[in-house]
Amino acid sequence: MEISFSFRWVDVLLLMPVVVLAVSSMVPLLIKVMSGGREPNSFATMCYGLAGVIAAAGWLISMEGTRRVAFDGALVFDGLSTLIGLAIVFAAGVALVFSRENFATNTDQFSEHVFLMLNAAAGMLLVSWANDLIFFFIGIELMSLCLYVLIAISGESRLSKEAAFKYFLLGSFASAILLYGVAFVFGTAGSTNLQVIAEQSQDLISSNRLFLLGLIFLVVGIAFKVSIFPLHAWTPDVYQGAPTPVTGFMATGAKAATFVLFLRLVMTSAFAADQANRLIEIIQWMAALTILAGNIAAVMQTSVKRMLAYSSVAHSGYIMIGLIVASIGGEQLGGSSSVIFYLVAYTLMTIGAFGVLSLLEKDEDSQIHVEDLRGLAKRSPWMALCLTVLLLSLAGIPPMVGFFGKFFIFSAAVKAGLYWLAVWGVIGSVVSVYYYLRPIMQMYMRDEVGAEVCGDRYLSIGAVSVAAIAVVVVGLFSSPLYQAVLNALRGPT
Amino acid sequence: MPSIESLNQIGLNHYLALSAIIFSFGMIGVLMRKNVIVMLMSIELMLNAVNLSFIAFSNFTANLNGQIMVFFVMTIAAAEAGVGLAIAVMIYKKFKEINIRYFEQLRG
Amino acid sequence: MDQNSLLFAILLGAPLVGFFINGLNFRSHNSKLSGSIATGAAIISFIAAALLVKELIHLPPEARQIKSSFFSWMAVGDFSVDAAFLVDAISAIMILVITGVGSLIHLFSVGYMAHDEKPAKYFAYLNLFLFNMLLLVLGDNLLVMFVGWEGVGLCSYLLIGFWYTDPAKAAAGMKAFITNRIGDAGFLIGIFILFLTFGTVTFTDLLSRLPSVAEVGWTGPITLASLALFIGATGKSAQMPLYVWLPDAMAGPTPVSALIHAATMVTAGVYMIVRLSGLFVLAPNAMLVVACVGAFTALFAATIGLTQWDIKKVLAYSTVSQLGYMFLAAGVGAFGAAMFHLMTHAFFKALMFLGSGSVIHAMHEEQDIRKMGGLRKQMPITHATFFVGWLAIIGFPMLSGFMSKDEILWKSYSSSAGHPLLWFVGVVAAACTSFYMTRLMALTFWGGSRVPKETHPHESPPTMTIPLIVLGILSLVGGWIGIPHVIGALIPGHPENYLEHWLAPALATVPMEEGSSILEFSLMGISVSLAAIAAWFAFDFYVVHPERPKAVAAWFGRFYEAVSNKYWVDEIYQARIIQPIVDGSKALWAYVDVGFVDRLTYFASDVVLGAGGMLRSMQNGRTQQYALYIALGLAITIYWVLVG
Amino acid sequence: MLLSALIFLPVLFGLAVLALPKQLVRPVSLALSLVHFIASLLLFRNFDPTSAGLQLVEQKPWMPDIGITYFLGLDGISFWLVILTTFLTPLVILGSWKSIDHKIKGFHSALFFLTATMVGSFLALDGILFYIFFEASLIPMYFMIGIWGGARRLYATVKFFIYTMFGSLFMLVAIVALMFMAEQQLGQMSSSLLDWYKLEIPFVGGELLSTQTLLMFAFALAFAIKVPMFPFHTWLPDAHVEAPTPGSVILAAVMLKMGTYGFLRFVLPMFPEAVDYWTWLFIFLGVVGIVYGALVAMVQPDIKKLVAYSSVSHMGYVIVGLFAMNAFGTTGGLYQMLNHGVSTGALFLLVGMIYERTHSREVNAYGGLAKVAPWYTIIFLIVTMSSIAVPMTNGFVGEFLILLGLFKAHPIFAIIATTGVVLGATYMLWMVKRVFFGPESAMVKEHAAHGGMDLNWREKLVMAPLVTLIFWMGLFPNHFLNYSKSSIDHLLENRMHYQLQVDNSSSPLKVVDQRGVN
Repeated sequence: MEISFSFRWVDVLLLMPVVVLAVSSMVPLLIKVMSGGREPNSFATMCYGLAGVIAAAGWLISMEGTRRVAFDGALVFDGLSTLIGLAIVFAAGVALVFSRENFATNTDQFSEHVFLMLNAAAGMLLVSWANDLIFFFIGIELMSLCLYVLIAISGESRLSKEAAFKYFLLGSFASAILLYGVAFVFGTAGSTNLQVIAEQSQDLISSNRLFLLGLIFLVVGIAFKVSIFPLHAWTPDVYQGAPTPVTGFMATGAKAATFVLFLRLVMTSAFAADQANRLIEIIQWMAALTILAGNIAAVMQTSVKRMLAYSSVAHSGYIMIGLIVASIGGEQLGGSSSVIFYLVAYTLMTIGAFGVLSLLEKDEDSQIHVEDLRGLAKRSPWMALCLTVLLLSLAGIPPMVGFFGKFFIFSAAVKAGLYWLAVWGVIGSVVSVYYYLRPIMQMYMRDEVGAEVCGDRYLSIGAVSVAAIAVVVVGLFSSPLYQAVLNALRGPT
Repeated sequence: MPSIESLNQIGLNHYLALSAIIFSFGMIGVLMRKNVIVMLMSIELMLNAVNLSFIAFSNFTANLNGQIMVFFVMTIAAAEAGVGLAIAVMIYKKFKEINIRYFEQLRG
Repeated sequence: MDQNSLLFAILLGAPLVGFFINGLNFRSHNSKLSGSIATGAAIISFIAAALLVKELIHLPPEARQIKSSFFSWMAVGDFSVDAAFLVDAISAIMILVITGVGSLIHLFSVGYMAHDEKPAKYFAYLNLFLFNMLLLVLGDNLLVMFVGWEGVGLCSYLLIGFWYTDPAKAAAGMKAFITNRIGDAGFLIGIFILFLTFGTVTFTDLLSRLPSVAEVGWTGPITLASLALFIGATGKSAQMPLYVWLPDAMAGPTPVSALIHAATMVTAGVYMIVRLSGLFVLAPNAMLVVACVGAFTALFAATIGLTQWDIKKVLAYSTVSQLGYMFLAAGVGAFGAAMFHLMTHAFFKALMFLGSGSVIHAMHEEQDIRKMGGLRKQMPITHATFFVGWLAIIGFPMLSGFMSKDEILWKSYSSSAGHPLLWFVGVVAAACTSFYMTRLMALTFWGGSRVPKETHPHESPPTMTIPLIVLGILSLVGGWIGIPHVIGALIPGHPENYLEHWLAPALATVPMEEGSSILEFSLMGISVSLAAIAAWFAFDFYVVHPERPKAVAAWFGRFYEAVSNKYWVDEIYQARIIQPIVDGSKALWAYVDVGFVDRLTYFASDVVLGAGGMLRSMQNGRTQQYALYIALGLAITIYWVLVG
Repeated sequence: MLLSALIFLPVLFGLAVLALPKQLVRPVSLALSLVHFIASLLLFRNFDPTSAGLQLVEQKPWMPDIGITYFLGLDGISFWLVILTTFLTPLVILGSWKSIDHKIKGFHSALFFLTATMVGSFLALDGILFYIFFEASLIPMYFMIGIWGGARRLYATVKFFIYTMFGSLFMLVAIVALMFMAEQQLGQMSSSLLDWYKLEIPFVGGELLSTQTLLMFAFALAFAIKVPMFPFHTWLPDAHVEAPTPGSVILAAVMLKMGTYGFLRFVLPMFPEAVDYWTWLFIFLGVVGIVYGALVAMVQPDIKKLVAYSSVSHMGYVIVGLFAMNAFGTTGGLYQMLNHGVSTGALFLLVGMIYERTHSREVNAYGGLAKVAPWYTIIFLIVTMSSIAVPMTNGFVGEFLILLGLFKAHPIFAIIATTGVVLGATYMLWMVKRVFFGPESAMVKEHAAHGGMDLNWREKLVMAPLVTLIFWMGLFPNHFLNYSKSSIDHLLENRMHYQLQVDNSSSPLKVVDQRGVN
């Protein structure tokens, strides 16, 4: 028995974004320690964080075109890694900006907040690059642990604690399940490397029930992270309890990263064998129920954050449709590209929507209800317009990018012959329109006094504007993005 | 030595079964116990059950990677326990309560 | 533009211009000015009509047609309609009557409407009516005819509801329009059938494409088309069962009743059937229907007329009844007789309406004949002219009404499409006519005065009496252009039946029995003597023994009640048709729209909300419950994949 | 470029309006909308009515990977609808001069965006592009009803939005399916209509689940809701009653046409066999709509609701006309779309004008209006005549052709539909009688006491073009029909194998061949 271990410095270069994030996350913390535990200027802190994020982003962009695996096949650097990596650091950067201008996050622990956020982003990057189940697990845990604490240190006194606690317990529970699946897969396939697993999966899946069991555990563990019914129950509670910038970050970065891993898993054709049919069947049901549950429960919500949380559950369902298509037919059916496109679109709209909410919170305890939005169009027309655009995009109304996301998902489903899922998604969309319209209605069609945007939150306003404008522009000219997605998927994955 | 003889008869499946049983105990603990600390411990139990199967697989398939993983998992479990306990302590300090049923504000 | 087109343009254009001048100035109170404009327009139109007819007379009888096409109106696929006009023997009579009588009535209106608030509007409508009526009769195809057809309906609507502040009058206008619309729908269907069968809607092409009577193999569409068109005619010409609007239409100013609801518009249905005589003769069944409806209406309306107390209502039912005669004539194939009666009726009925207008004007808008009486002293000219009209309508020999009515009765007996029963019904109706008209005369003009003290009736001004006199003369002698052969043979110089000669080339014919003169004379004698007896009875009842009517009424009992309540037709329509439709619509709205379709929508949203509530209750905030969902999800997946 | 300009000019205008000072918004918007209208009149110069092909075509790659192009073109079917849209915008702006009294910038901006999306959906020849415009048009209308609407505006606007969205999402699935069908049959994904027309879509008669039938119903549902056909009409009365006058006008006059236009552009030519098989259903629903709409309109206590239900009835005519599938019916249907746009638009404007004065739409609260508002009455009567299809007005030409066509195709249905002629007169005239005639009601008296009940010059200016059109279209329908004739004939003759050619003889613009681009 021999352990071959090849280490190359060039691999470290590829890992630089993560390193940069990790290193820059230390800076504010070190400053805080050196200044005797006194919280330094939050703007400077944010800038250190942003510098790391931008550096990471720059590095990611420079990695464009790389197509190779590194660290002995543990991490994969391809177009997908770059694209989703950029989406993740974008979300992190925007969330950082929001955090600085939110009362629940800009507390006397803001340095720690930045530290955790950047590390969470690093974890997400690892997850989305993982080509090995162990690395995946490490990434997931890095991300999750940071998020638990991020929620827990919120300035909000009660709900955030409960949320952190719930998230931690359930997250660890799911991690254990996931890990158990890794163990089974490792035990049966003899490796945790996705390529190696893929090579054997055809045989294993039909011969070895333990392998299939491992896959199920794995799928359930991942499904928990991306909140698929019935493993979604934590989502609304945690999203609502977490400080809004963190929620935005979680809803976008964590979901994008985990879905990419999920995609890599199904693209290894592990699910292509006949014996996996039943697994795909039940995943289809889960997707359908996720869309249903997310949309229907969102209809009943009064808290905007909770509503968006449920809507994020529903969106997971839509992405699952694309994922199922990817698992059935590979890239010919456009399943994986639809997933990636949707993830990018979803990141843009969701982070923007949570950003507007974050802007409206007037203290650490404030919860924005739909009624609080009354007459917002009059008080801050631009923010109202941004939120409108973002919500309409989430609802999938053309010409916003959300429409094209749904369009690609439905195309994939139709192409794969999954008409019922497409129609199901359509019906879900109709329901979703109802609750997405409610805030718009309150903002424009009511004149009473409600929540307000404090004047000095210019950076957040800018970030939201960027998201909103991007939602429209990318919607109108979605071809470049789609091209990028297709490019990202080409290559030796 | 008879004991080793008998140990040799213990195959992969035995380990796996044991691991499954421990894992189930952990799950049941998470599902049933009200005390947060006990729930934390149950989760550790689950992770350790997984470690057990890793080791077993590693041993029976002569694949050292499994044992490396165990190290990873142990580290992570430690971190997890640390974070978990920290949260638990914070909560206890704040609410003087560690019964999980106390935390049901977020719902609906 | 050649001369004929120019004449057409003037004929149609003059009233239209008058309409625009008065219409744009509708707030004007100057009745003299607007009246002169309108009357002038009508007279110009009349002159143009006369010139056109002159042109027509110069043509050989077989080619008596002048056509003029102005522009292509609609051209879709093989359906092409021009705004084109046609004058032939039939429409020549019509345009003369319309513009001639129309001019007189315009003139009369100048006096009648002198004190109205909005005379300009009135005259504008009147001109517009003239224009539409001319469109109707001049139309070279069914569609242009239909334009006029609906146009006159519209004008009728506007004029009946002219004094719209009275809800009853506004309602009468609406009733007229809607009832007419029912007929119009039939007309439309008739057009569709004809076009789809023969590929044209132009009268000349249509009639030339009709198969000869011999090839009766395919009368299906022809019969259907004829019946559909006849439905249109019943609406416009107030026949059973759509006659109900006409008595109500008396709500309009009296000259309007004279022009529209007696002389011209209501005869449009007759005109249309005569115009399409070639079509109708191919459909004997439809002809029978036409004849029966006509005869029945004649009698039915006449009996109602027996008991009416409103001077205009009597005349209205009389009009319905007389229109029935025309349809009877058309139905038995005596199209010429129908046209003849149409013309004479236009004279004497317009005369009587204008006369009644004169009376009403004098009585300060009083229309109840029980409050009149003895007016012949105060209103000698009106009385004299009314008297002529009376003689004409009851069929006093050699007056216009006699000529045309007896021709109809004779044809209904002798025509191969006729039947003695039809004749009999006609004669009974004639007797009734004689009775109620005499009654009207007696109560209005003769006997003692029952005029309330504060009213001081007086003779009307010349603008009103001149038209009366002219129409009186026409009622006297107008019938002489169509003297029946049997009578013509007795008169020195043997005048021919000019009208019949004039119309013959344009009409289809139904074989007539060459009945003997003796038979014709004896039938004539029967009808004349019956009418005379009826007139004498009426005179006796209402002048000599005014107490008798009550006793007679009591003797008739229920029948009298039914008649005096107009057989409750309006009430039955209201209760059995209109109310159910309104109630049904309300029910549709309440139960289908709101109750079903909308509730289905609500149901869908309720399902969503209910499910949402259920999901909320699942989301109860308990961490361990959530963990249980995870475990269950895992378990179900394992079961489904590995076991199930 | 002209067609693109027609779409994007109003977008620019809509943005420009937002930057204006408040007092300039109305006049500038009016001027801009007139510019837009005049720009659309340039179509007359460049459009060749004798050609059945697509003209002034613009095609640019948009999403080449999946064959979506930016593809605009004009033919006889869309020609008048575009003009109608641009024609109504200035009128609506002028008509709402007083009635919209708050957030006027937003209002005019929304109006311009709405115009852009509507013009876009009539011009789009790419399925996805069409869908985008079709859906995007909901947004400004949603705001229009929701912000400037009546008391129950929120309910109405959500109902409107969700109802319409519900149908169109199924269309989206069908669009996607067609794109893949294009890939299978033509070797490349495409959402170009011209490619879709070439598809052989499998059809099995009598089988509900055959591809063509399903696709047809997916499209038909979207359009049926938009039209709206019975029984999908219940959103319409609510939307109309709550919408502000300009919203109602645009909704009735143009937005409903997007549905019927969709039938003509998509459903009839793309799914010929399925349409043939199911014609009876559409005709049946259309006829039911005619009669039902008229009956329910009759008993409405609210004038606006009455007009809304009359729209259901009138749009029923359009549907039966289109599905009669002969020259008369289809031409009539197209013509009736324009008629309805003019006359119902005018009716809504008129209702709005009186509502501004009395703040009541209750039929029973009115009475004797003719006495205090004679000009108003005259114009209302003229529009009523147009609405009930009295000859010499536009309505007659449309209804006559439709009924003739329907009679040719389905005589029994035609006879039932003809009762609509009677019922139409009934509900309109009954309303007219109660509102305008009779003695003045207390409410009318009260408002008349302040004077100003009759139309002012501005309102007369709004109505003048509409009244002119009513007679123009009634007397000289050929002026209008000539532009659509060749396209409709082409559609009907080749319906089973419909193709459209790009005809650029009359325009100097270059066409980018889609194959060449990719």
